[in-house]
Amino acid sequence: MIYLDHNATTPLHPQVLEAMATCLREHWGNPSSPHSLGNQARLVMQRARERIAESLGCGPSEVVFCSSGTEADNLALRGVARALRARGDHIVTTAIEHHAVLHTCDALEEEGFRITRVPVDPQGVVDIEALHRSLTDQTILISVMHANNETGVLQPVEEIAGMAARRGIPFHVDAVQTAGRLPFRLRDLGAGLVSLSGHKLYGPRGAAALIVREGTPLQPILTGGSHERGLRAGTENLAGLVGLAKAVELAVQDAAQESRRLEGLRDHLEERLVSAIPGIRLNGAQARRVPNTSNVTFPGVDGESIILGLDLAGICVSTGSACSTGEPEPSHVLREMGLSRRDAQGSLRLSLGRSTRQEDLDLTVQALADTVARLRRITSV
Amino acid sequence: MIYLDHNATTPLHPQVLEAMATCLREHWGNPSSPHSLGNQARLVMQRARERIAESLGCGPSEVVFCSSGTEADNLALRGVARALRARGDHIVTTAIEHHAVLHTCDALEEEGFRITRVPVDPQGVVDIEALHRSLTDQTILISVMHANNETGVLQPVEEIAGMAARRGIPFHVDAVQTAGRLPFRLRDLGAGLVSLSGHKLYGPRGAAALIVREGTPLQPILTGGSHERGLRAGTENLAGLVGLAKAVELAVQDAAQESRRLEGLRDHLEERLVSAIPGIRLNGAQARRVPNTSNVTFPGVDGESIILGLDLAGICVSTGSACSTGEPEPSHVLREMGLSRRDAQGSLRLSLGRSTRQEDLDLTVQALADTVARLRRITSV
Amino acid sequence: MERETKTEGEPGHGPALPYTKALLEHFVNPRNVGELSEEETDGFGLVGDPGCGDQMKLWISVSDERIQKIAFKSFGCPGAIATSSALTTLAEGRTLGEARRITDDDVIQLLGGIPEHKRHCSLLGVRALQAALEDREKRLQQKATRP
Amino acid sequence: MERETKTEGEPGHGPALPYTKALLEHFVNPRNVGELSEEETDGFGLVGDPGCGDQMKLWISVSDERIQKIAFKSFGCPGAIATSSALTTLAEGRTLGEARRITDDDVIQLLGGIPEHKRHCSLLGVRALQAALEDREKRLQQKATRP
Ligand SMILES: Cc1ncc(COP(=O)(O)O)c(C=O)c1O
Ligand SMILES: Cc1ncc(COP(=O)(O)O)c(C=O)c1O
Repeated sequence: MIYLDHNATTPLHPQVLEAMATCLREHWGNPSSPHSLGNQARLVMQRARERIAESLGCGPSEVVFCSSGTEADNLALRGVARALRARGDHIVTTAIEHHAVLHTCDALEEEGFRITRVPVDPQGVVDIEALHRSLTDQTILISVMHANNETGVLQPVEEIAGMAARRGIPFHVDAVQTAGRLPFRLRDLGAGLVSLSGHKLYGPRGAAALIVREGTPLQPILTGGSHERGLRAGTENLAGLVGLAKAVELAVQDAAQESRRLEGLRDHLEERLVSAIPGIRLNGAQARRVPNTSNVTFPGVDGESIILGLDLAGICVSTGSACSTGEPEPSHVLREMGLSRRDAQGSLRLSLGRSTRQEDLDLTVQALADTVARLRRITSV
Repeated sequence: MIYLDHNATTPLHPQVLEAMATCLREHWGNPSSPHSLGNQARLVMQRARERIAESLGCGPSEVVFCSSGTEADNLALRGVARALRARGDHIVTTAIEHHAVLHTCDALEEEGFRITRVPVDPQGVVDIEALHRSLTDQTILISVMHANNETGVLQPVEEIAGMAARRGIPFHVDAVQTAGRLPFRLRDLGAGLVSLSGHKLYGPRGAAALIVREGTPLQPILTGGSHERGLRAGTENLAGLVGLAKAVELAVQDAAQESRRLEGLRDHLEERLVSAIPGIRLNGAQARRVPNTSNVTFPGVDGESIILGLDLAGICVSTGSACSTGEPEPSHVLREMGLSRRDAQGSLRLSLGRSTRQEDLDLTVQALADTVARLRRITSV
Repeated sequence: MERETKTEGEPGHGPALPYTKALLEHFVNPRNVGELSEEETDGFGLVGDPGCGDQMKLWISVSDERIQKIAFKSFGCPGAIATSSALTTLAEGRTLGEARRITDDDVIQLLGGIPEHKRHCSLLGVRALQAALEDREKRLQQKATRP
Repeated sequence: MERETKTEGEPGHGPALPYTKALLEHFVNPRNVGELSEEETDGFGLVGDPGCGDQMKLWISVSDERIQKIAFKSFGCPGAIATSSALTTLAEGRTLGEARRITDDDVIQLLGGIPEHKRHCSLLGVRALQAALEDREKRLQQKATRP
């Protein structure tokens, strides 16, 4: 199997699995229990927290463990909204965020918050001038993703962080697609809140984190015991957290080298695609991007049919857009970049990862060329 | 090591670990991905859902996967509160719920809901008359735990379910301490919402479920993708869910037999304790209880010191009450049953489980007698 | 229920596609793809919203009250391609009366089932066929009223 | 920081207690537990809230301006027992001036550290000692003013 859907999820790194299995077997105490088994679990948890903090460049007490990137995003948005409700009611985000952010903004809108969804340019980069203009003294939060999950396009978060800091507005960065992939330090992002998710970086699902820099106002969204300094109740998924820590550590170690390797492969893939299949378009390719992601439009054919064609050849790719109950919806990200509904439906995301070799990509280009040619003979448009 | 803290957490059943490891290695696709790896993951998830539904006696689509019992409780309370806000603002619960329920009620109170916390009698059983009297036409939710985690005392949920049904009020049962332990079918509880948590029944942490019977109004608290029929967003922790399903299945299979065995052991333990240590009191022992739990007051000595004394003898027990940042707080449950602060602080929970043998209990009684005698020589009261 | 239909053990793809063997076969080798020439065409149907990408064109050639030739094109998902192809095999060689009675259930049955969320695709082909049959009626009437 | 202090590899208990060896030793074998008889007692201190279970009683016997005998009782958590015991060993045999200068840091140092959330326990012992010393002063004054 050739797997080119690493932005959707990644396989566990063998060392992560090993660390988790050890934890499940030996350190199964409840970190809140007042006996040695519990203490041991608490120490293991503390070490996991420290490892993540060291790898990312923040303090251990700034790591708030969650169950998914989605929960981290919800905690950031709902948590700041509730904490600062008295100060203002305005939240600024972009039109191309992940649904974990966008749908949470919708929910907050229903609760009475005002949301600005800043548009992007045709390359999928947020309009930073428009974002700047949208800020008011009622703005209590800015939330912008680091890299878009469908196009890989990087957003100017450092610049926005400066803007936010000058006005004292908390800034949330959804770094689910970049943590452990790009060699950055949290400090350089300049954000008060940063989301990351284990299963995007060869770690476990069910383990994620929201980094909450000291001084950032936040209310919990899950209440109960006083876990995670009162910011996230619930008995901790210790094996998951140990796996997350190991995965983050491994990913950050390799990030610089692996991102160079993937960039080379991605560029090779795109060159080959453009020359093998006439009429295709690369989305966001003029912008700064994460090195592993290609988003390609094949005009006149349906993305889902391409996916099935490749699947039958043993190649896993996806559109990258939300597929609710099976039926893929045309990507809101591509639509915001100006693509027609039909072109959005005729687009694919190819996301490379650790297992990707050049031969895989050459085989993929061949399979894509065949499938697209076949579908073009069928198409009615 | 003798482990008598099964109400805090349980070790993984070896078959659960095996099922999880297989899933982590082979079925690591994202259930939302539109290719075979994703489809496979979706099928595995569907099978897990069906297994849980079969074991508990509900429909597969009524199982909403969550990350912890705490999250399940939060979803039930906040979810119904939000769904029915227009209909009323009154929520009824008991004074002895887990903090996952009580602190969530506190949070809802701050949002403007009115909360009634029904008291319990000296045996720790909710005052059902008082509960009945508290219901108004503004009541939108009743939440009562099935068994208390500190005393094991069972609450008359079936009766309350009848009351709730007659008035058309959604009823939530926190069954975290009874699911897979008592041989009951969900249908018999009569609740619209039931919480359970993997790590209390030899399953994984990070995996839990809220059972949402058809027709129960509920808003999600985590928004994003349309996972779990739109009731709980976030990429699913598949290995956790597979482990949860396996654990529920195994637990339910054994529940009748194991609960008889544990009841015998618990009665043996209590007899021995009473005869070995003068002056102790068994809390809630006159009430119907889950068979694995004993709550004992040792007047005049501090529970934490007993715990350490036992710990040094290789025996793990706990007070069972929340221990926030290390410092155990006197149990709100025992206080509500009428115990003085000092007696509450001098109380221990012994919770038995699959690994418990009679010899362990005899050793524990001996160690307890020694420790308590030693502490009584030190005590100032 | 039909979503669980899978093609376990098929060579060349994963074990858990949500499609039946028969559906995959029609997807990979769709029958009657193409257009009919203007002379051949007795009826033409166009359904779906081209803007939505959910579109199908269908041509029929009729003689002796039977569909002698049928062809389709589709900008469509796997479900649309396979159900359209299946529909054409059901319609080919049939009398017009028989063709009118073809339902989406016939198509689904031929394919051995179809995922729940793809059921609407099977309607698309049936609707295109009915549109083509109506178009033929109209053409005949126009011919009849022309001097 | 001190919470990480552990007693790895100690026989008879798990590897991860949040207490130092020295603290555990004082918990298991507390020194100077008990009461002094009325005749022996020159000063008595009672601190803490008995209702809260956070209580300590401390007796001293003084001669030649030195603490000759000291005894305590405590309804207390492990921290309270160990720090009280440690305190009595620090105070025993000391001049009154030396005893007055004993701080909770001295106690913590003797125990090799104490978990953050148990720091207040160490204060309890020191406060009980100061109370006993004050009590002695009062008794002396009362004796002096009595004819
Ligand atoms: C940018 C982005 N944010 C948030 C999420 C949600 O994370 P999770 O899948 O862990 O819920 C994802 C992945 O699906 C993502 O790509
Ligand atoms: C009765 C009860 N409800 C809820 C919970 C919370 O569940 P979890 O530990 O999975 O967050 C617990 C356990 O801690 C419990 O005993």
